[in-house]
Amino acid sequence: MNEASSSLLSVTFATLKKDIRLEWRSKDALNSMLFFSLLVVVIFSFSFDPLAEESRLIVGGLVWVAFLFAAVVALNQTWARELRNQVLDAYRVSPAPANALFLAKVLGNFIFVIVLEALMTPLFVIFYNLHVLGPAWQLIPLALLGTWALVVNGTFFAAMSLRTRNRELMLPLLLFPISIPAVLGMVAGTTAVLTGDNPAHFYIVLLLTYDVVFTTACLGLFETILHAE
Amino acid sequence: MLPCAWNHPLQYTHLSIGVPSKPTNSVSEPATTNIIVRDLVKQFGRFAALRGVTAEFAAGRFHAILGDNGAGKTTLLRALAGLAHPTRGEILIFGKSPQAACREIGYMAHPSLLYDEMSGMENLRYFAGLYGIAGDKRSEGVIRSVGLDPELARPVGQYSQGMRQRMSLARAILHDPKILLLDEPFSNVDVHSAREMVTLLRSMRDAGKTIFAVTHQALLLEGVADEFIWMQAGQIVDRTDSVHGPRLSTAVNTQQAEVL
Amino acid sequence: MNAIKFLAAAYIATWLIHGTYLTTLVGRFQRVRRELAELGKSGQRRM
Amino acid sequence: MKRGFIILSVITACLLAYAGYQALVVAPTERTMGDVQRIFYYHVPSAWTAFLLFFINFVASVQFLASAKPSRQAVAKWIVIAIAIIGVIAAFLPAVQEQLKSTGMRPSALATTVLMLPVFYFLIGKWFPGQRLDMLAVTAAEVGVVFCTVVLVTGPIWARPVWGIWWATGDIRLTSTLVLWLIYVSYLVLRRFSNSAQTQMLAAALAVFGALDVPLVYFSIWFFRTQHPQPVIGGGGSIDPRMLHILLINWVSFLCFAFLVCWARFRLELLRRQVEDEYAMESLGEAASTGARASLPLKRNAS
Repeated sequence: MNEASSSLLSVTFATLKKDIRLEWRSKDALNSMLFFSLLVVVIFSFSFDPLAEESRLIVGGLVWVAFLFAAVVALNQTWARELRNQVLDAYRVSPAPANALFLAKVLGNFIFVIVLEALMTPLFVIFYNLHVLGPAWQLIPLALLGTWALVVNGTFFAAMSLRTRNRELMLPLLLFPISIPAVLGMVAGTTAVLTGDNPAHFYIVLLLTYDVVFTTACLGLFETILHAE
Repeated sequence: MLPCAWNHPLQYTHLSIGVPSKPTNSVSEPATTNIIVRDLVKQFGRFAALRGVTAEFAAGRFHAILGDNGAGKTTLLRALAGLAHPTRGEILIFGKSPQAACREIGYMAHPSLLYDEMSGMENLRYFAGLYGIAGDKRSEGVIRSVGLDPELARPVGQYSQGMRQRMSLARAILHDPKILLLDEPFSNVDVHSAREMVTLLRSMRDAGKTIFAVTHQALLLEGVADEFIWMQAGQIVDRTDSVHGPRLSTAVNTQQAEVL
Repeated sequence: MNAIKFLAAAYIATWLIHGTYLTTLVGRFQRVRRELAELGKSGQRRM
Repeated sequence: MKRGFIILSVITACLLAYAGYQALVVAPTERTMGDVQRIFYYHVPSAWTAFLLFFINFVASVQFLASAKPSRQAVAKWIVIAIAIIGVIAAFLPAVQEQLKSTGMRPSALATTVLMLPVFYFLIGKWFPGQRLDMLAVTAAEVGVVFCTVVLVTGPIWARPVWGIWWATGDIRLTSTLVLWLIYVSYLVLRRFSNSAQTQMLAAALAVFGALDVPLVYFSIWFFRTQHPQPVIGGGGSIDPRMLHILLINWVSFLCFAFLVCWARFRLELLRRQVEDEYAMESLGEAASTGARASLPLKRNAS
C-alpha cells in the first residue's frame, strides 16, 4: 500500500513536470487560452457598457463564462499532446497507476487556469471599473474551488471525449451539463461577494461538496476510461 | 513492487553491422509454452478485426507475424500488449492477463510513442519513472545498445525515421521485458538500418527474449525468425518455419509474394 | 376559454412528441430488418 | 413474444383512452387554475415515468461498470445493501422523522423508496446479464429523454396561463428537470459519437456522473431560490382524492405505455446488435471462407 501510494506520487510529479516542460517549450495551451479570454473580455466590454452598480451584478457571470471557455481550450490541449505519436499507449502498457496520470493532468490544468485567472482578473477590474463591496478575501476560496471543479471534471471528460469522433466538440457537450451546479455556485458566490448583499459561505460549501464528490468519482472511474477499448 | 530485476545485463550492446548471417535457430531445447491465446475475438461495431484466434507460443523464440492489411496483425499485437480488450476469449501470458504481466511486455507501435518535443534521454527518463526505474544508467545503456548517443540534445521530432525507430525500440526494451511486441519495426527505414535492427533483435532473441514482429518485409527476417505466423481475415491461417516453407494456404502464398 | 387553448396545446404537444418518437422507431426497425434480410441473402450466396 | 406485445399494446391503448377520458371530462375542474390544471394529468405521470427510467439507466450503468471486474461487483453489491440498511434505519430515527413531517412524507414511504434500490439493483442484474445491461441502459435513457421532453414542453404551457410567465429560472423542479434532460441528451450524443468498441464503458461512466450531479443541482437551486425569492411559486395544499385517483390511473397507463415503448426499443437494440455481429463476421468472412482450415497446428515446438 505504501509503495503503491509512493509510486502514485512519484509518477504524478514526473508526469506533471513533463507536462509543464512540454507546455513551456510549446506554450500552445497558455497562449491560446490567454488570447481567447482577452478576446472575450474585449467583446463583452463592447456588448455591455454597464455602470459600476450594474457591472457588479453581471461581472460574476462574465468572468466565469470567460474562464470556462478558456479552460475548455486548455483541456482539449492537454490530451491532444498525449495523442500525438500515440504516447498514451506507452503509458497504458506501463505498470504506472492510471490515477497518477489523471492527477498530474488535473494539477497541470489547474495551474494553467489559475495563472490565467491571475492574469485576467486585473483586466476585468479595469474594464468594468470594479469595486468589491463584500469581503474580498472570499473570492480566493471561490476561485480555487471553482477552478478545481471545472478542471477536475473537464480533464475527465476530455479523456472521455478522446475516444469519440469530433472530440473537440464533445468536451463542452459533456462538461457543461454536469458543471451547472458548480457554475451556479461560482457565479452566484462571486456576485454575492461583489455586491456584498448576502453571504457567500453557502456557495463555498456547495463548491467544496461538488469538488469532493466529483474528485472521488473521477478517481474511481478514470482507470475504466483510460483502458476502455 | 521492486523495479525490474535485471536477469541478464545488456548482452546485446555490441552491434554487429551487416547482413545477418545464416540461421541461428539451432536452438534445440524443448521450448516452453508461455503465451496462450484462446478463441480471441475483437469486434469494432460492424467490423471484426480478430475472429477466433487460438494459438500457443513458445518462449525464447522470434515470431514474425505476416499478412495483408486488415488481417488483424496489429490488433492481435495490441491485444497481447493489453491495449485492446478482447470482445471474447482470453490471453494468458505466463499464466497472467496481459495487464497483470505488463512488466514482462515491451511494446513498440508503428507511431513512435515518444514526445516529439523532448530529447531521447528526457523521454526515456520519463518512461523509466513509469516503471519505477531510478537513475539514468539504465536509460543510457539502452540508448547505446540501439546504437544512438544518449548525449544527443535534439528533440525526437527532429530525428531521422531510422533514429526514431531505434529510439522507439529503446523505449520498448527499457524495463528489460521478457516479451517484445513490435509493430512494423522496419517500416520507412532504409535497408541498412533495417538490417542493423534485425541483428539487434536476433541478439535479443539469443539473450532469451520472446519476440513478436509484425512486418511487411518478411524477407528481412528469413533465417532470423524462428517461426512465421500467417494471418488472414482475423485468423491465424498457417505457421511455418521459413518464408518459403510449406504452407497450408496457397492463397496466402501468392498474396504474400506480391508484397515481397 | 383561453385555458382550453393551452390545455389543447399541451395534449397535442404530448402526443406529437410520442408519435414522432414512435415513427422514428418504426423507421429504424424497418432499416434493421432490411439489413438483416440483405445479410441473409448474401450469406446464402456464399454458401 | 409477439402475441404478448400485441395484447399489451391493446390493453395500453384502452387504458390510455380511459385515463384520458377521466382526465379531460370526469375530473373536477380546479377552482383557481381552471381547466389548465388538467395538464397535470399528463405532465406529472410523464415526469414520474421519466425519473423512473433515468433511475433504471443509472442502476443498469452501475451494474455494467461493476460487471467488468468481479472484485468491483462485490464492492458494489455491499455498498447497495449498506445504503438500503442505513436508509431504512434512518427513516425511523426521530431526527429524520421531524424533517419528514415538514414535507408530509411518512417514514414508511421513505423506507420503501430506499428499499427499492437493492431490489432494482439485483433484479436488473439478474434479468439483464452482460451486454443486455448496456442495452437496457440505452433503452431507458432514450425513452426517458422522450418522456422528459414531454414534461419540459407541457410545463411551460401550464405555467404561462397560471404564473403568467413561460419559464421561472429559479424554480427547482423546472430547472433540475431541464438539467437532467441536458445530461441525458449529452449521454445519447456520447453514445452516438464514440467508437463502437468503447461506447459502453464511457456511457456507463457518464451515467454515474449524471446521477451524482442531480442531487447537487437540486440542492444548489434550492439554495439559490431561498436567497433570491421568486415572484411565483407553485401552490401547495392538499389534493382532492378524486383528482389523486385519476392521477394514479393516468400514471399506470403511462407506465404501461412507457414499458411498451421500452420493449420495442429493446427489441430494436437486440436486432441492431445482431446485424452488427453478422456484418462483422461477414466483413472478413468472404476472404476466410475460401479455404478450409480444419487442421491448424496450434502448438509448435522448436524442431
